[in-house]
Amino acid sequence: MRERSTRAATLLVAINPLHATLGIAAFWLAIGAAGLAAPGSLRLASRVLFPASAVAGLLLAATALSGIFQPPTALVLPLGLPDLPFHARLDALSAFFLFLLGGVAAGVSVFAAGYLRQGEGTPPGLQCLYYHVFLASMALVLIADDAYFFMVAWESMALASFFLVTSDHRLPEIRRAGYLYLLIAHLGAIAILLCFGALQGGSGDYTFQGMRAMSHSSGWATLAFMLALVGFGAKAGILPLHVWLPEAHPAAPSPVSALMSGVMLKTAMYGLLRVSLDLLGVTVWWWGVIALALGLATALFGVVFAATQSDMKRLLAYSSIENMGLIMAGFGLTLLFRSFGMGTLAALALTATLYHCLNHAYFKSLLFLATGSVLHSTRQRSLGRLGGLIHRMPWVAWTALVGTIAIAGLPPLNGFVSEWLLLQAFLFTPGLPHAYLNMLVPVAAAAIALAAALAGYVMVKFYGVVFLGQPREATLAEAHDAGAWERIGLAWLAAACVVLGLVPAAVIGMLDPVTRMLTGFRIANLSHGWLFLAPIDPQRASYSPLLFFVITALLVAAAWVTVRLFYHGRVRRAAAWDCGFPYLNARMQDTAEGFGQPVRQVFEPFFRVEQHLPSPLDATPRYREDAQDRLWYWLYLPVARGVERVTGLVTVLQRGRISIYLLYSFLTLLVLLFLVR
Amino acid sequence: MLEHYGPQLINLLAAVLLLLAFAMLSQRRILSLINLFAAQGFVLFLSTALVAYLTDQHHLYWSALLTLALKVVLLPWILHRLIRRLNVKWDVETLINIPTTMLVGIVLVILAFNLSLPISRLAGTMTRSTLGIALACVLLSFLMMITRSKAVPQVIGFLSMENALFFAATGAVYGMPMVIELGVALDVLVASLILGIFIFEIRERFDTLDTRHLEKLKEL
Amino acid sequence: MISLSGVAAQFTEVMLAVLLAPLLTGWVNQCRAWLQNRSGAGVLQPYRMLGKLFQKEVVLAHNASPLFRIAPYLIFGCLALAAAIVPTLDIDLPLNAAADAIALVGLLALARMFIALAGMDVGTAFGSLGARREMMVGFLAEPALLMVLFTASLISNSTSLSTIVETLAHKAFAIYPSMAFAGVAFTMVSLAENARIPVDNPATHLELTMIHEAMVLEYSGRHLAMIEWAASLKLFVYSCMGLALFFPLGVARGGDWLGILFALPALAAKLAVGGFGLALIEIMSAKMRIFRAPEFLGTAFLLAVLAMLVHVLLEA
Amino acid sequence: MVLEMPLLLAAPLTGGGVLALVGHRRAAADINVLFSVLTFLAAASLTGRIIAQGPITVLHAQFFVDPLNVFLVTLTAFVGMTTSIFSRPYMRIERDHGRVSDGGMRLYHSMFQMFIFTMLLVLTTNNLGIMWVAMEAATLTTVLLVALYRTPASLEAAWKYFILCGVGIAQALFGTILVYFAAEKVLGPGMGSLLWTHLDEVRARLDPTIMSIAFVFLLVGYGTKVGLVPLHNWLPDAHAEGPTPISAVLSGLLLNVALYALIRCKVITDGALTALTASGPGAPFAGRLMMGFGLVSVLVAAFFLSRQRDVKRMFAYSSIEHMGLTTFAFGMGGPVASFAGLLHMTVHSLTKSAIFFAVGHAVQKAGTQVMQDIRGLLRVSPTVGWGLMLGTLAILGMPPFGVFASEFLILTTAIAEQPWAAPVLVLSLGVAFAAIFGKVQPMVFGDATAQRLPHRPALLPVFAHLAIVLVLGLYMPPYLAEWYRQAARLIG
Repeated sequence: MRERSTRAATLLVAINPLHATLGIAAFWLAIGAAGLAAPGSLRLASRVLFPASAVAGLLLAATALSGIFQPPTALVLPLGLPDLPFHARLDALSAFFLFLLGGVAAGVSVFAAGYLRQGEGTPPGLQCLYYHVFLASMALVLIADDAYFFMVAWESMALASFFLVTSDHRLPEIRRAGYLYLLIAHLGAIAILLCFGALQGGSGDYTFQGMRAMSHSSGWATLAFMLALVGFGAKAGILPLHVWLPEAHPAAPSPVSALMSGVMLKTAMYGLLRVSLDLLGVTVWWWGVIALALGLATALFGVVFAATQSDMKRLLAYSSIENMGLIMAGFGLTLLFRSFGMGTLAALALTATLYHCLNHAYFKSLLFLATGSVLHSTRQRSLGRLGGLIHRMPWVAWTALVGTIAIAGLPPLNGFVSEWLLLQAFLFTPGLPHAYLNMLVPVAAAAIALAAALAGYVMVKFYGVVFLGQPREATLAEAHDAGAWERIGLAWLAAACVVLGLVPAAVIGMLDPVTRMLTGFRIANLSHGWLFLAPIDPQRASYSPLLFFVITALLVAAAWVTVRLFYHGRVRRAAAWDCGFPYLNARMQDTAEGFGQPVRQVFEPFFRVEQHLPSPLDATPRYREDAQDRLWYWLYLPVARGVERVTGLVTVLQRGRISIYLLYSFLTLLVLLFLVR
Repeated sequence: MLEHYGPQLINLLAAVLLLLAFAMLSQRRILSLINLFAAQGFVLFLSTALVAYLTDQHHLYWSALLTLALKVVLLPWILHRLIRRLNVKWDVETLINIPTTMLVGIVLVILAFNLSLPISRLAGTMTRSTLGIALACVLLSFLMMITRSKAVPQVIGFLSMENALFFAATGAVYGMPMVIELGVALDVLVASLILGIFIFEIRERFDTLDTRHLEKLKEL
Repeated sequence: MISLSGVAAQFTEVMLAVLLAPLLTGWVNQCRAWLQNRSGAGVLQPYRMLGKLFQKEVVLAHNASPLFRIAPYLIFGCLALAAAIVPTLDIDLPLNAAADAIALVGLLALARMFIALAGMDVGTAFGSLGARREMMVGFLAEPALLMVLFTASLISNSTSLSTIVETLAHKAFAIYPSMAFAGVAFTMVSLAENARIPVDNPATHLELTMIHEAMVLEYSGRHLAMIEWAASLKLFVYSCMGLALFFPLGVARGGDWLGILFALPALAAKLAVGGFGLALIEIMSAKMRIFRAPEFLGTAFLLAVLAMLVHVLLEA
Repeated sequence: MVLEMPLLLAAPLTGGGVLALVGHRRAAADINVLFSVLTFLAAASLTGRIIAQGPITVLHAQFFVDPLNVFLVTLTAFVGMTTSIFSRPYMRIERDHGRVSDGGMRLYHSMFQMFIFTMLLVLTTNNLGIMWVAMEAATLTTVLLVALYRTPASLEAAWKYFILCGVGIAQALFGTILVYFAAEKVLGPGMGSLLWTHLDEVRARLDPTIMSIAFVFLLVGYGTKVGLVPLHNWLPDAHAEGPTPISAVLSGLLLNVALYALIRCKVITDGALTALTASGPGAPFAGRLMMGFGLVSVLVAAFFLSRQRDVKRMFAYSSIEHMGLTTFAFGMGGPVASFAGLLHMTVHSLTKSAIFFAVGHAVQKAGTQVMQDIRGLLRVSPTVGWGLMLGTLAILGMPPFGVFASEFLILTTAIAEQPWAAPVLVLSLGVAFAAIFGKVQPMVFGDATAQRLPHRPALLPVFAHLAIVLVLGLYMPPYLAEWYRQAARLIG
């Protein structure tokens, strides 16, 4: 892989990857402007602009790939504040995330070319503008090298995605979702801003270079880290700032959900890594514990809620929360190892984290796009009204199957690799020089295993209810498969999932420069050939998905061939047997709620359940039960009420009586005069 | 001889001014309120003229005359016409009862004196002690504006505050430069004219001059 | 690292597993029969059943998708590979480098996922019910199994099964209290995973109780045969895993055919005893309500985590 | 002798006179625009001169132009011009609706010019006394405009505005007298001792006690006009009840100018006090007071926001919030914070006036100022809708608009230098965002209620302002940056 990638590098070394990235970002902005030029024209947007941006995405991925293996390059743009022009810099970390962005964006843009419709709230040209500003700002976030540039790009990203989320703004709930999203994003942004303020420590030097050079006292460092955790955590959907995510992702058009879930959440991880592993010199061990605990809590919370959803996009959104939790846990582990100076293990944990970022980007956007196709051809989002689509839309169904296996963390696809690496990292923790942590960690590993297993449950529910069984609505009969553009997008992402799963050694070769940059170490994998994944040494653990896959395939084939060889292949079609029950119909299948019921029972305390049981005399009995998020009632509503109360107190100041107003200024005067004396 | 008694005379006038301020604070009838205001203006005129004579600063004569014209003649006349046109004969009822107001006033005077001590220690002028009194007058008329609920008394309070400021200027620094005196005077004049207009408008719209009816704009 | 003898051993092991798995199932059923004072159908009954099913034609529901038809072969393939990974006769197995303990668990999970999806494919009430219950068992049993394997791998500092078994079998003859916890947990898990009483009853078609059977109701002919075969393979794999982890005596050191020749009877004996034990457990316990299953498996999970903690506290 | 200077002041003055004669003829609006343009041209050329040859004093040092006030002069002239352009159709519509009488129109146009004149006078004069006179005059000119509609509400608002600001300004006069009193000891009697330039030279020798007491009075006086809590009560009423162009200039210009006066006084006071207590970097007395008032204003205004029903009232409170933020920045002092404060003054006045323009049209379309009844502006008129949306996002500190740049600098400096203030700022900004955006979003998006209008709205000013603010957020021309730096150096 090293050879191949260096060959790629030599091929692309002619252009400086940083310039290329800036160019592509500019190109995306230009596409957006072009879309704005002809807001109403669907043909222009879908036939010209979006395919073009997909190509740009591919180029970005290629340049970023070459950039990973090149030394960092920096340049200063003639924009920004007078004493603080925009600094841009591209090092291995940025390059890796740019690679992620480019690859996913290519697939999503192609899909969007086929997905765009007339008359869905916002005109296509405007959507094109938002979409490409969104892409460009994400690229800029990744190459920003000073606080101001970073914040500008960061907030533009939030803004663009907000407009995309509310692109069908006639529906009040969508407006509400967008409002919640932007509010939390803004609060997070303020936290990040303050974090940078703490990092520059009054030196007035806002460049990342200056922050790196500074030595922070552990107090300031902790403050900065906590602010970063809050700020980026809000964007990553980490507990308890996750509430916007299950609202905003379903509200957005599916390609946007795919980008938000696949890439935007990762930019939050990028920021966290950048601040805590690059800008901050010091690491305090309990930061790691906090991040780990938050991550695990988020992962379990997310997956448990995903299991009880009945809207397919909400389900995926909650599953994104789960995956971000896993990533955050890996990040926490990295911090732990790093703070105890166990470089190689830190590198291992970091590798797992980054690998999972990459995987999640691909399979989650794949699944969101699949739901998009389903949504367009059936106009249904509720799992209770879908089913049996594998017959009507095979393309979507089979690509979605790939995504499903991948996200369930099953071999031989990519989801498994990162979870494998993560568990490996956990198995090393007993080496930590800290008794309590040693005991804590098995529990953490157990939590991760549980989350992974539950993810399998969730995905079986998702796939089984949407694509298998009998159609639950008559209208599903005329559901049509995805169009050509959409198929290309789906296929691209599915292929990526397979490749990432089958050649992990190559991917780790790509991650190597990043881990070396951030932790100073690399995991000793490449010495064992490209076929085997053996992060520490083969005695300790090794895994070869390719071999694994080939042999499974061989065994399956062998079984099939032998059966076919020795026995006849007679098949008869008949009505379903169903224990001889004659009046089988679609409503007898499990509903989504029914499928989630065991989880709801086992994890009772997670939920705030509202049940509505019909009376026995009810002619048309309706049974309703919805499980809500307790945090909403424990955190958000109290805060809102608090603000209300304070407002009530404040408004006493403005009661309309002029004498009182005069009294205020009189008293102010007297008080100040007292102060002076 | 006048030179000799000059400072005492000025202090005497200052005391009278303070007395008038208290009188206005405690005054219930609006007509006499206006008269008191005129009296205040007159005392102001006297003191200014005296200071002018003692320190032979010529521009102070001008401002003394200005005071006489504006604050003793013009403004009281306007106010008289105003209340005749609006035929408001009523007593001025206060938001806080008079004795309390007086007590607060005394506290304010003490505060003002304490506050002006360090300043007047620096003041090289013979009229050093007047600054404290001026400040006291400012605060007292402020208090008056707070305690009165009707529009006209508030206006009078506003104008008497202007007087006190003027007195401070003459007392402490032998008056501000002429240009500024003129500017201030002009502002005061225009202000009182506009206030007159407003009082008519308010009377017309709300058919009362009680500012307690001007409480529609507020936060709920 | 890939030696010819290794490949040979690997091949023999897979073949043996595939061929002998139904025998084990038959043996367990026979033991049950004896313990219930029945003269059972004989240990070869599973082979007869499979033979019969293979000759029968396949009856497919109208809306069965291709997935439904592929699933049996996939499941069979997965379990055959699982059987190949677990070191039963010999330690030096090439595939051990390809897949370690975690991969093994993943493999089993993959099989479970496909069987559950197949169960939901036709869209009958029974199918989806069975799938749901199977996944419910899965999401608790899987982490428990993983924890059991982790305990072992913490002891041997490796997740590669052969290294684990080698450590346990040959290197250090130590008493591992953690393994005791792990053993109990593993027994409970394997009962649940193999659709055994008290979690499931392989011999029922009663809606209230069945899990595995409910999923495969729609299968017939060779598909059903593959599924059943895979099921007995699963039992075989779990038994071998248990034996390898907890009674690793007699497993060959690798390479030498004598060792394997000696290991074969040892394995047979251990399987026979193990099967008898399973039958004993089954007849001595009653089928529990399906809603009790989470508690049962939760206990197993906690025991497994406890095993790890015990290891960290006492042995590390 | 500099020619721009007299032209700058003469243009609006004569404009006021002429318009008083022209009265309510249709031409009045155009003449208004004409004179505003003249003023702006004068200001622009004056700026050019300052950039070329640095600070200048005119007319026996009675007038003084340095980087600090020249950019405010330009800003004032510019916003005055755009406002006059905006008010051309706006006031016509108001008149067609019969809300304004002919006399009203006459009053409006001439008083508008007079107001601009007083603003420019406050900015350019070098004499603290004249500054006071002009500030009072500014109140007098605007108070009649606030009461333009002659409705009970507008009268009430105007009355409060007048009384509160009048009393406040009176305090400022006392403060000015004290300053004179202190200066006279050093510079001797006469006009000379009220000239800011002279005071600035000798500020270290002024008596600290008197200066601190004087500053208290000046703070209460000019602070009332800046709208610092708890002296702010007149502000929301006046903004909500006056005609929208007036709300725009009040928010965009008057508050700035009052703050400018306060800054001038602060410079001298701190000069005198630092001479007294050479207490290193920690902001001295005046600075601390300003920080305190700034924070209180930000916090209280933010909480006020979340209960508003009237759109203009809401944005008035937002002005209080931003003025508080600026005051806080100047209170902190130091090159970065002062720079940020100046930048914030600029972008706030541009953005806020743009918002008021958009709001004005929105209100005319919907026929009400109550926010629940204004819905789906995007459907009625996309330009107005987008103007309001973008303006709101800008004022809420969303990049890449310039407001974000200043808030960025203020916040980052605050947490580094005054960490205790950071939580307050975060809380306030969060609450303010939730309140304003939550109310504006449904006004712009969603389904429509309002209807179309006869006159085409003049949206050029809105987008011109927003464009400038946008540019300032992404790229600041070097000479502008140089201005700001010099001004920040003056403020210290």
